[in-house]
Amino acid sequence: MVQNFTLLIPLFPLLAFAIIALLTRSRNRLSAWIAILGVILALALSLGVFLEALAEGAELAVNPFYGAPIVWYPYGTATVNFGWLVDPMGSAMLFMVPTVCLMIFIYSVAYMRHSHTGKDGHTIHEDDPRYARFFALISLFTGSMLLLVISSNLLQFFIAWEIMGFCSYALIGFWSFRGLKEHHIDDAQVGRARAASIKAFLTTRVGDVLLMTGMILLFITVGTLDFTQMFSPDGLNNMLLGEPPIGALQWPTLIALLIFGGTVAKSAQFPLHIWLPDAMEGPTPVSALIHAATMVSAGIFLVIRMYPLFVFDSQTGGFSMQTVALIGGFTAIFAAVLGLAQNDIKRVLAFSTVSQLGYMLAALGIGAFVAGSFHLITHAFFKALLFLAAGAVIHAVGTNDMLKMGGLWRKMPITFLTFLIGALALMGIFPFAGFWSKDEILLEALRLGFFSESGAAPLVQFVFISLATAAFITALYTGRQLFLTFFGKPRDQHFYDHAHESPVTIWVPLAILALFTTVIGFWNTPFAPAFTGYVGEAGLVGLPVPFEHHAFDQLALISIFVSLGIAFGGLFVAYFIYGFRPVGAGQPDPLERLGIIYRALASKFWLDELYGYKINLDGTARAGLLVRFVGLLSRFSYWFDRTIVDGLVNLVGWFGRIMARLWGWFDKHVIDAIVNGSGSVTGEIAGWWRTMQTGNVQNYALIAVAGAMAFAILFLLRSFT
Amino acid sequence: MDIWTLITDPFVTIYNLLRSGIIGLLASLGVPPDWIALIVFLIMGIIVVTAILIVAPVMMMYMTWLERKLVARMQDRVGPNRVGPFGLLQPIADMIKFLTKEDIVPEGVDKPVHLLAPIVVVIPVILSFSVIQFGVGMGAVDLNLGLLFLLAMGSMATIGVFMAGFGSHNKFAMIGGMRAAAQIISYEIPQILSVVVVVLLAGSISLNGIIEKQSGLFGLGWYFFYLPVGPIAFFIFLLAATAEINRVPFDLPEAESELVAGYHTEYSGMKFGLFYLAEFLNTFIISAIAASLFFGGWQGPFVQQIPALGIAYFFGKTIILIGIQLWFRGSLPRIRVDQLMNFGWKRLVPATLALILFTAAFLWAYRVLNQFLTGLGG
Amino acid sequence: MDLFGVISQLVFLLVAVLTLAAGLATVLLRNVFHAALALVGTFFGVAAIYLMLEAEFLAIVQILVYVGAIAVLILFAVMLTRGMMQTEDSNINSQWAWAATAIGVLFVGLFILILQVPWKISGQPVVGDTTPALGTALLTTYLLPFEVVSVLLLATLIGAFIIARE
Amino acid sequence: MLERYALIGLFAFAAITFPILPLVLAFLFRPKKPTRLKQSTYECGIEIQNEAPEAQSIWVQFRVQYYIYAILFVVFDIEVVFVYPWAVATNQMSLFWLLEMAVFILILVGALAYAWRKNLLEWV
Amino acid sequence: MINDIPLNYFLSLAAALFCIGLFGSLARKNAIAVLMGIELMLNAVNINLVAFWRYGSPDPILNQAGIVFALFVITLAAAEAAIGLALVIAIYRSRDTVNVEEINLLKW
Repeated sequence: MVQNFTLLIPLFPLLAFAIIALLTRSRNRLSAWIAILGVILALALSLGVFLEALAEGAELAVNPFYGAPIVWYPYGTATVNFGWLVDPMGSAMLFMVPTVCLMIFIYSVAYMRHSHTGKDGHTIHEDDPRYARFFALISLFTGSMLLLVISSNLLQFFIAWEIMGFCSYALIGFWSFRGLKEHHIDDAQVGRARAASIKAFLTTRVGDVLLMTGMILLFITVGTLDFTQMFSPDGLNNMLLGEPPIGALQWPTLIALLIFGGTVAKSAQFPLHIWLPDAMEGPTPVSALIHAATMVSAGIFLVIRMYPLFVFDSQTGGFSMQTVALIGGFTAIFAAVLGLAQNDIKRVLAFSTVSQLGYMLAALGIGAFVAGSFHLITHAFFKALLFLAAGAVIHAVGTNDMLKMGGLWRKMPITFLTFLIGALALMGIFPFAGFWSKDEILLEALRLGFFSESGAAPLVQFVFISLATAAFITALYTGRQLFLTFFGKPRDQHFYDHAHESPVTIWVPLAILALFTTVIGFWNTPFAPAFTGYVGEAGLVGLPVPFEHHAFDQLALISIFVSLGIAFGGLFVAYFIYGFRPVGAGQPDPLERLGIIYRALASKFWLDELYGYKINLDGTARAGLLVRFVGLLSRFSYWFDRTIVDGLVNLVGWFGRIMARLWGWFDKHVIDAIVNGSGSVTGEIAGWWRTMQTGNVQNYALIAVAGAMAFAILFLLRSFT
Repeated sequence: MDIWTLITDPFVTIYNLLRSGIIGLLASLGVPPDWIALIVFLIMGIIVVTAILIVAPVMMMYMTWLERKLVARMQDRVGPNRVGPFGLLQPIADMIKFLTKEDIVPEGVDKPVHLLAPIVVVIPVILSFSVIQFGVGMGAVDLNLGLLFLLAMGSMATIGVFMAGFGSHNKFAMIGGMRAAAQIISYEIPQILSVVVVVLLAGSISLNGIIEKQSGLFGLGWYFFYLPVGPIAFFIFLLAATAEINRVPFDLPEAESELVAGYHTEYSGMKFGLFYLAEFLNTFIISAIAASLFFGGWQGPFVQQIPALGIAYFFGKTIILIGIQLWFRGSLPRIRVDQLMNFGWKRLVPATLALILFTAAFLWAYRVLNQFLTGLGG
Repeated sequence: MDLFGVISQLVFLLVAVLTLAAGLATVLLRNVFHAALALVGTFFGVAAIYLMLEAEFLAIVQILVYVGAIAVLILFAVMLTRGMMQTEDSNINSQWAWAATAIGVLFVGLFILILQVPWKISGQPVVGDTTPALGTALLTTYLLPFEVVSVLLLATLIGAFIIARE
Repeated sequence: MLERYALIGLFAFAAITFPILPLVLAFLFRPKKPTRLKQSTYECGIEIQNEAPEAQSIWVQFRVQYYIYAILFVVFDIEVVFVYPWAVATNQMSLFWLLEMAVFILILVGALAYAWRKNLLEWV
Repeated sequence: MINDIPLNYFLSLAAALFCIGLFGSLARKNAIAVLMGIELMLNAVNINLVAFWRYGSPDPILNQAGIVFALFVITLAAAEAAIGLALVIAIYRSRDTVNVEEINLLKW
């Protein structure tokens, strides 16, 4: 009966946060161990719940582990309760999140120790000055992520969501100020971190407002925020009762779109993806934890949780799922293309994350629920692996710029190997995790788009083409990254000499994650679809219709070869450009020959300049055109006020003066008298009124008593009549 | 009603005889029953009150005598020996002197406050007598909350001291009054808390209830012998109570060397006599409380057979405790004001709080053990 | 009404008149020290009222806390701020007439309200020692407030210290 | 219950008259010869500086330390009010009973410790 | 007693005491006197609580709500007095007055 303790899972990391923040923040190592202990305890409990959930099997989907014992506040006849809800997908998240977190925590113990060269030439190792704070914050983050996963109602979900948003903000801006003794960051980094944290926070805020609006509307129309009650047939049908809000737009569509707005911001989908690349200014474990594995996937998880609403909407003729598919498909290819032209090793991965999240949403949008969910799980593992490995490289080399690396595989074989596994998984090459999940999505898109019994669906066809192209580009940029970083000759001898193999606490988590990346895909192969059976066989809470599942057929075989072909094609092109003839020291990227296209890609299609917030390498930042346009608008209004309006006033004054001269005596003694008179009357009245504010407490109290007296008189009058 | 009862328990017997006599008389006169109840209540009440109000000043007068004699002996002097045998009539002479002294009211005093202060000081002391159990069945009232009542009366003393200090229009009186008030409130806490230990042991706040619980074999049932909490609680109580009534060695408010006579600097004649009376009666009251709480009050050998012995036991114990306090007075120097406050708040209060928790834990453990052993037997 | 009823009512009226007189004195006496003493008198009156309501524990607590502690606190405060005490020309501020009028009407309203409402009387006589029942109530039903009291006292202490400290 | 307090009431009446009686007696017996010198405020033989009776001649500015002790006293006095019902509620005696009061007392000991730590208990 | 004195007596007494206290807190100049008025009001409230407990509760021994509430009110009154008087003393030290009419920094 481990399930009854589900609510305790987030408690351990939160407790660790409290202990570190309140008690042990001056003890670095102790804080780290407390944080790790918190995650280990959460992991143990999560695994217990996970195993119990596995034992339940697919039935769990319709009868999830559910309990809402903590009454938070009552309203009317009902109450808002805190509780837990674990369905198959939730249990898979419960397996994935603490595992990845634990690895990242262990990794951070060494990662947050920086080395620099002292005055006497020796290498000095010392902890980051905010070491304990780092662990406190990631503990808080982990706790809230776990709370989000097990939430039994949307409000609880939203609370956890917001805490994560705060953690993300605080951790992106982790280096946004610089102590005297900090050698590992410079002022440019400080400026970038500061701007990036604000950018991330404000951008996601847009989505949060949408999500909150959706939540409020949901509460108004359905009358509850509890998932199990909300998705009961009555609950969803309640939404159709009211008058449609805007024209043909139905309530479910509007609410689903608003909630999806939260996802767009949190999971960095077009057009709100702009914050994620800049969020790479945070420490690498943060990028791995928050911006690859968990927080951004929380957005996807929101769609998964609210999936019955989306399905209900499309059944009643809404277009929310199509929107999801469209945005997901577009983002997948859009971000992949952008990833091509980045030189920062982490930014490539950031765009890759955006692109992969687009994959998941596209899958969910076309109805391939299981494929999208599975990709969420596998992606978390291999993307965390990639980030951590990239972080190990950065930590060893001391720069983010791939053009300054090269040939590193000799220096860091273990890191190279794990990065290679992650990269192959990302490209979708057999037998690593990404292959199975990505193939599944492509297969579903192919099947639904071209071979559906209900006829061809142009949108799904677009999604398929977009995703297939994105897969090709993914392989291309991943190959580029691989070749630039690890192969060829060192392009900067200084950095190359500085490089060294990582300490054991860094490579052991890498190895474990690599192991997971290798094996996790076999949970759901087309031949033995265990995950599909577990997650999809019985549908969802409130949607007890099994997801369509096809046995292994010819189409699946074709799809495997197609996706493998695409991946190898991309890898081959990458080899042709970067591996065959390695980029030498000081040489520009071969892609620069594309000219304007390259510059468009490198500057991310100037979207930051258009409506975002452009953060330069030197730490300065500049608002985008749209933002500046608003600024200009207000400046124009100011100017308008000063010149036109004031001018008019002045004109009137001038006119009045002329008039006064014309009328002379009469004017002075009549018009002015009236003006002065009204002014002084106003002054008199104001002077009288303001004495009400005597500042004397007893006066105020007397007025309160006079109010009570008025009631007494009222009462007397009523009782005597 | 036999002669044996009259001999062994004279006061209660006489009281009951009187009561039944009056009831019979009134009933034969044809007075309605509720009037009878009222009249009997009034008459018996007045008798009891008068008896106690006669005993109390006499006690006080002979306590002054005892003090002078004892302290004199301790200091190798003789003490009063001119008025009557062994100076036994000295207190009466003192009283006459008080009555005939001129009452000097300095100018500038707050007259009503100055006049009321000694009265206010005396009232709670007298009221305290109403719940003291002098012997078997010989208390004026046995309240359910007798002990708490006594403590409440004790806490009223501060008001009188304040009035005396404020009303006197004198710096020394003012400082003495403020100091006395600060000292009283500082030591009231440990006093009240140390009593809680006894309440915990007895499970009752009624004085009679507490005394009856101590009916062990020849005094071994006294709470003083409840090791280790009993003696500690007793000593804390004795210290705190001594300090609360401003007796030596805690008589800082009337430290002659710095404050002349404290808050009664400007009092003379009978008003001063009242302060004097209150101080001695207070000594008696706290000794009586200590005797009741820790030494079994009227409990003693053969008290069940001969209830009259209870009075002797009670007064004997009380007088011994008074003697201890006089012994303090004869031998201890006065302590400094900062020592006084530090000792109260930093030592006594934490100690009593710990003692209460320890006693509670002890009782709980005892109960658990008891249940366990009973379970073994059954 | 029998004899004891009459006596009860007489005693009640006596106590009530004394209490109200002391209360009025508290409010009207010019000297704050005297007013504080009158306040003590009021506290005694209220304690007597509690006794008539057969709440003996509360009556004694009233004396112990109000007379023994709060009154002392007030007296200390009076002493500490005594420098200003005798220089006042009047103890009543300028709005007293308004206040008296408003309060008078309020009282009349309350009084009529009290007389008009048909109060439901269902009390049983209180016999025996009720303090253990009170302790039980504090330890069971009112456990949380009971513990919160200690926190409140802690907060009071720290707050008052910080405000009053020199 | 009330008849006991009726007797207390009687006692209170007596207690009020008891100190008044000797005062009245003394009023009858004692001489009354006030002089200016006799009635002056006692100042250890030093002349009073300010002759006006209503003046601030006896005015002493007391330190706030007195008030600090008074607050401590009030707080602990109220604690006592809650301790007594607890102490007699022996039918509740259990580990819970014990721990509740332990928590209650420990929080107040925290208050005392605060005062101690901040040197508020020092009579300077 | 419960048969001899009607509940109205106690309620009227409490109302009168409350009004007196209210007057004190509204009309006195001395801040300490204002606080004393508030204490009177709290006392009046307590009388009401206990009276309703005594007359309204079907089992006043078992149901100690009135007493408990009165105890809590006393506690709060003490806390209020301690803090309030501390404020008065602090103001006295900084502004050398306890006259409420002169403590009007929030004027206009």
